[in-house]
Amino acid sequence: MLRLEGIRKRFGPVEVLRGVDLEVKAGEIHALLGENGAGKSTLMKILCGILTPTAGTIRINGEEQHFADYDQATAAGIGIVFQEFSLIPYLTPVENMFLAREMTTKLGFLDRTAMRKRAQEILAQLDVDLPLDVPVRRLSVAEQQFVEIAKALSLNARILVLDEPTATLTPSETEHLFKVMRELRKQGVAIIFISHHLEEIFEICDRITVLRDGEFVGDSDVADIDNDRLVEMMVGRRIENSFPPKPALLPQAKILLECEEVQLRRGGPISSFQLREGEILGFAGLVGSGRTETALAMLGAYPAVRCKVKVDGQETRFREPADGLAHGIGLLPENRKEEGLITSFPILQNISINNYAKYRKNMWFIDMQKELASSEAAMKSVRVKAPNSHTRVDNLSGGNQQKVVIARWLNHSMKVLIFDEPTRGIDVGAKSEIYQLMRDFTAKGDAIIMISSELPEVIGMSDRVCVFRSGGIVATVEGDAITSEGIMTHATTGKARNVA
Amino acid sequence: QDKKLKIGMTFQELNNPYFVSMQEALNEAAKAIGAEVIVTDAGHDVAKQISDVEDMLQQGIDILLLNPTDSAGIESAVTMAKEKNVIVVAVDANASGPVDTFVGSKNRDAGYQSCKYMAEKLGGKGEVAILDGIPVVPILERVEGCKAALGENPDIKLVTTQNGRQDRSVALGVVENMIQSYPNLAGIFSVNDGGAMGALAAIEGSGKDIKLTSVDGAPEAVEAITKGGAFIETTAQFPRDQVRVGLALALAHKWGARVVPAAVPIDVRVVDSANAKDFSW
Amino acid sequence: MSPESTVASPSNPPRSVGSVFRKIFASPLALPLIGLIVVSVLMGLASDNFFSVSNLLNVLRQVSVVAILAVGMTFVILTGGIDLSVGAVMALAGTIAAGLMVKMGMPAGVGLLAGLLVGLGLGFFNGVLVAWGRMPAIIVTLATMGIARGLGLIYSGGYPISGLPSWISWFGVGRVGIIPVPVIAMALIYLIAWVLLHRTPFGRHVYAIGGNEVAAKLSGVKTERVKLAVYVISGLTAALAALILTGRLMSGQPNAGVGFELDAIAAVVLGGTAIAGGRGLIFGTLIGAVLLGILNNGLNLMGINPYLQDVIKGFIILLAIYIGREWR
Amino acid sequence: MSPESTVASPSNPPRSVGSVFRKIFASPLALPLIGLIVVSVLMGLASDNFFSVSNLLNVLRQVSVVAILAVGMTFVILTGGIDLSVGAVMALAGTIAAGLMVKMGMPAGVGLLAGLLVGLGLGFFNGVLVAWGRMPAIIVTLATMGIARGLGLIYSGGYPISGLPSWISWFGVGRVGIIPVPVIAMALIYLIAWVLLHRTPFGRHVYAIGGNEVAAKLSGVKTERVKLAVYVISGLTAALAALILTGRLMSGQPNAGVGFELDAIAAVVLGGTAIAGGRGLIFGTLIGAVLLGILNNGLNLMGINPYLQDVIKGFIILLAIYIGREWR
Ligand SMILES: Nc1ncnc2c1ncn2[C@@H]1O[C@H](COP(=O)(O)OP(=O)(O)OP(=O)(O)O)[C@@H](O)[C@H]1O
Ligand SMILES: Nc1ncnc2c1ncn2[C@@H]1O[C@H](COP(=O)(O)OP(=O)(O)OP(=O)(O)O)[C@@H](O)[C@H]1O
Ligand SMILES: O[C@H]1[C@H](O)[C@H](O)OC[C@H]1O
Ligand SMILES: [Mg+2]
Ligand SMILES: [Mg+2]
Repeated sequence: MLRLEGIRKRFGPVEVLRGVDLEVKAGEIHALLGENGAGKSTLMKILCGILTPTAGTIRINGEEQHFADYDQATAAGIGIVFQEFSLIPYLTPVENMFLAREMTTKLGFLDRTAMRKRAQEILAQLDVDLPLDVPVRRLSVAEQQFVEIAKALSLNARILVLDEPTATLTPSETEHLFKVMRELRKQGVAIIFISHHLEEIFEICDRITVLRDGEFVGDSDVADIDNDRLVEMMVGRRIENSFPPKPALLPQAKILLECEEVQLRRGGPISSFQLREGEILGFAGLVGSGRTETALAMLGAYPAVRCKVKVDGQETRFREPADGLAHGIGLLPENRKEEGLITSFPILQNISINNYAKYRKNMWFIDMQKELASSEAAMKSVRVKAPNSHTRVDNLSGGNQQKVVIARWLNHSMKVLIFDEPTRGIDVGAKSEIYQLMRDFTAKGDAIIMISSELPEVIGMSDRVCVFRSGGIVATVEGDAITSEGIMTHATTGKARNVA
Repeated sequence: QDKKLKIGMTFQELNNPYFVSMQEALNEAAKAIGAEVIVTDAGHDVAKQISDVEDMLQQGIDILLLNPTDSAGIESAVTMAKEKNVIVVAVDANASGPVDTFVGSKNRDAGYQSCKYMAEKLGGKGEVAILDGIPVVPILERVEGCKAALGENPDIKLVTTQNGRQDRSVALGVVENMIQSYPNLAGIFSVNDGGAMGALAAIEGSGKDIKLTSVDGAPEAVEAITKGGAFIETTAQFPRDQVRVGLALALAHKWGARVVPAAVPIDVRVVDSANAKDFSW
Repeated sequence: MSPESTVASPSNPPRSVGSVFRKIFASPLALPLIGLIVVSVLMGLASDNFFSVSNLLNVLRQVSVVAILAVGMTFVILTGGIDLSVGAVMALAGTIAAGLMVKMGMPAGVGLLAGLLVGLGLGFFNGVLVAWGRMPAIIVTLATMGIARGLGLIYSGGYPISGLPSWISWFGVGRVGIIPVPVIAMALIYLIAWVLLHRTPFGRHVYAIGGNEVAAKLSGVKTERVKLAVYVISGLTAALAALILTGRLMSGQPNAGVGFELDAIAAVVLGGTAIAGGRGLIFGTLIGAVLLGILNNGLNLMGINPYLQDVIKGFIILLAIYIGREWR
Repeated sequence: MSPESTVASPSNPPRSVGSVFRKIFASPLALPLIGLIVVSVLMGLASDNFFSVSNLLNVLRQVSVVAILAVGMTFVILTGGIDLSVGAVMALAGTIAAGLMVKMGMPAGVGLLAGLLVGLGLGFFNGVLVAWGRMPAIIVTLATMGIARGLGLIYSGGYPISGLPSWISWFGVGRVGIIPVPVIAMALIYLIAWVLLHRTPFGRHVYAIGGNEVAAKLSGVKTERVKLAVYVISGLTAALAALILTGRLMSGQPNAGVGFELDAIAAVVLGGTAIAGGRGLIFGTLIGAVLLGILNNGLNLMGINPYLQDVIKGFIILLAIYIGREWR
């Protein structure tokens, strides 16, 4: 049905796609795999007419296509859910779904009832229930994700591209998405699915295509391949057991950070937790359960009703993240592009931005040599894939952007790091590197709070886990009690609003 | 009749000693007769001036003293005032429409005398420039008068006319550039003292010998003339007297007089180093 | 409706007075409206004349010119742009219209049409440069402001152009019943703007561009065309404002409306529209414009020293914005 | 160094003339600079006086006031804000300084200090409202503009305040060697600004806030303080500009500098700073300010009708921005 042949793409002097082939059949879920920066998103943008290839052909049902823009691609039956969200924050789900394709009455006015009805139908077909009259920025990430999918489907797309849709979903939401994908497959839709979660590939996909450094590595039926072989194709080497061993926690470990009571919303639950020297404390729970908000509240970046924090036994009040920084507490935010990166800065300055105390010169000035050396070291330690440290971050692939923000914090001497979804969008190879970096960090006696929606990660990395539900901690589990069943039971006993 | 007399006066601007002293004279006069005064400042915006008049009419003024920022544009306000039987006296500049009386300087004379004075001091020859202002009738008349006086001297050449918007800082830059482009400039006539003070700063900054004349008789100008230097003359107007006469005529209307003059031209007077010490508004 | 109110009335009862009230309160119009009411009450207490019908109509008439300019400005700001040229475009449109009638002796209709074309033309010029030229709106429209002022002065030679047919004054001072014509024009223009913004695809696209231009473009919104259209609309409303102003001034004034662009922007922002675009309501702008008008009128009625008026006005604007900042 | 230039000279040869040239060309300053050169050459061809040393110094001296205002404006715009109050703050600072010396008979030093404090104070006021009050900069500074103008008029009663000690004129018309004092002051202020922006953490934070305020905040930048600081700097440069203007006018003028905020913004944008913040160079602003000054001066020297000057200036600004739009 869809055939891409010899696609090449050059950005200035850098060639990021070097002759990639991809063939997808109708009614097939086709995984597109590769490391961060391998060129997956670029390839999909070419397919959708957003980028023009330097060379190569696109054929749909045998016919060669030249899309001048996204409109022409959608007209040819292609729909895409981008890696970066592309909704209008202040418009409602219905308005977003029909943007630029509004239904109108004969007089040219909006037919709002018709659009609403159609939106409800599409959402019902997806078995998703979400408020239709609220601006999408008020919806959870998962809800926004479903709005995007509904929007792509409202076009009657025959080829649907999903660029890392599951990165921001919890397991149950992912399951729900898969149900929808299977339904679409039954209807003959061809789906191109991008994900760094390899287990998902085996669960849902029929075929795979692997890219590495912009080159086509190979394709295969999922049935003919196993996990190790897949990883090898992607990374070019074997990856060891991805989680580093958990060191034994000292029984006498000092409490670095104690959150005595935090209440996010008026009338909401009140929680408390402690963070000990050398540990990784997992925050698990469904999307929207309040993990991010709790972390932000501690740093004074979210207006909680109340929030009492003790650092090293001293009661401390953080009015803003800068106070946290001063006390050695740093945050890796969950949305790297919106909350993490200064997109107008090169990698170098993104890493050094909050760290000038380290490169002072003559009291007030920046020691630029030191800045360069230390930031480049940090950049290398997380293996950012970029020409050099002067590269602008907005041209980096999603995963590499995440690494830049991680490098920012590793470049510091922090006592506590709060990592919100640290491996979201990170490829398998880099993931294990990040896990190792986290363990190296805690080995020095420092501690990490890791907010994660990936259960395996929570289980594999956490020394203890706080499970969140509707805005508060409902249980804290430790040691052998950290099991997926245990966590899920705590996290889901109660109603999840967005997913049936 | 126990109702207090209400006088409204709207000024084209209140950031000029000329109009501020007019306002002071008005306040004194009104106090003497026990009248209430409402004052507004149009800031050279006709639309605002119309609104200001409308608001005064809402307050039930009996007399409107009008110093229009634009003679034609203010007509609808005059009409509206007359519909409400308010007496309208234009001061300093005339307005279109059914104005009862206009009190203002002999502006053509003022321009004529300033430029005649300058021509004499220049010995009847040399390059001169005019620093123009906001295009309202009195200003236009001054320029006209000036050109007439210059025209009587065949060896005087008017090399440029530029607009300093009667504003000291604008005039400063404009005159600096004039001096650059006309290195032989010998004299400048400014349509009023606001612009003249900027021109003076530019002349002094250039260190050149350029003679400056102007119109108004503002305290600063008079002081500069007393000191001697580039500023040699200003043809004085009498703002306080304008408003006193204007108010008197308005009262005459109010009391039922029928032969009040429709226009009262007020004389102007040359102020130079000889008499500057003794002059003030 | 916000999620909060959904929670507050889970069973969705038939609309009671309370729920209507709650809905108004939850609307972004609530805060500008409260500001308007508070200021009006203050003015009413301070001055007996304030609440007379004649004075209220007077205020609305005075407000009409800026309020109409602010309609176009709302469209532009909603897309995340800005139009500093509106005052100058208005002046030029009025000057050309008057000039054609008076200096060239053309029929009044031709003059008025020419005025509209001037507005459309300069709006088009701005729009093309912003949308396809990708130039920053603030500087494009600043340049257009200079160009329009210059052209007006050249055309008129610096003199106001008077001597218009007397019926032109109907646009500025006429009445239908007791309602002044400018007020009726203003009301109509706001209605049309509301329909455009909230009942047509075009309006959606205006909001979408301000919300996230890249996403809008990716969704297939013809962003350049929409941006062109908002500047054209702004030029058009400037020309309509010129018509009313010309009726009020009975002359073409190349120097009219200096600084009106700032008043229009203030009205838009006071009305709750986000300066970054994407959010805001056209009737908020109307409220903002009226609020500014009431301030001018009320301070005049109270007989406050004109110098002090600027200061008080500044503080009241700050207060109004401060109160309204939360839901922005 | 931009990535392109790295790639263009992969072996990193010793700096040749060519590579320096290439580096200049790749810098964002290149385009404003080209614009400046082109316009200067045109002016030089059209007018013999243009390239005289005395005229060039004249241009620089004229430019100095707006150029200094534009320094503070650059800081503000880099954070994504805007400061419409600079002209009014400058006027108020000058008026108060002059008033204290003349009307109150205080020593000149006290007057000058008071002027600086006025600038700092109003900058602080703007900064607090924008940073902690979370109010839109455009409306806050618009209100401050009105307040400052009003206060100036109240304080002066509408009379310009003259009679300053004569040495004050040194700030406006003095010279060191042949270089006018305002030009020296301007040069110093630009140098300091450059150091602040490019050699201190504060400068990085200014750029970071303009680039992505949320990210800057979450990474521990004290965004409120930085924002406060840029408005304070803007108030300070307005006060310094006031000093020079007072020296030039030898009086305090509450109405001086009307519209200068727009000139300052134009200089910043012409100099290549993105109006949305995050990107731009302080020396670009200087080039922008000089470009504007040359336009004014050159068109005057050519004896072009002042009305036509506005039009020509508008088109040249558009052209300059159009040429420079690519790397924005
Ligand atoms: N506009 C651009 N200019 C220059 N380089 C670019 C641009 N867009 C992408 N690249 C580069 O192209 C490469 C491929 O990026 P792409 O986003 O396709 O990766 P990806 O496979 O989707 O990675 P991820 O899994 O991290 O999302 C990266 O090295 C990236 O830096
Ligand atoms: N302004 C808002 N108004 C209403 N609801 C909001 C608002 N902001 C956030 N929410 C909701 O509050 C919840 C916030 O959850 P938070 O981001 O803390 O959850 P989380 O457990 O970290 O999940 P995630 O994986 O999404 O980060 C979400 O359900 C979101 O929809
Ligand atoms: O007569 C006055 C004139 O109309 C003007 O506006 O400035 C002050 C005076 O010269
Ligand atoms: Mg990608
Ligand atoms: Mg979260």
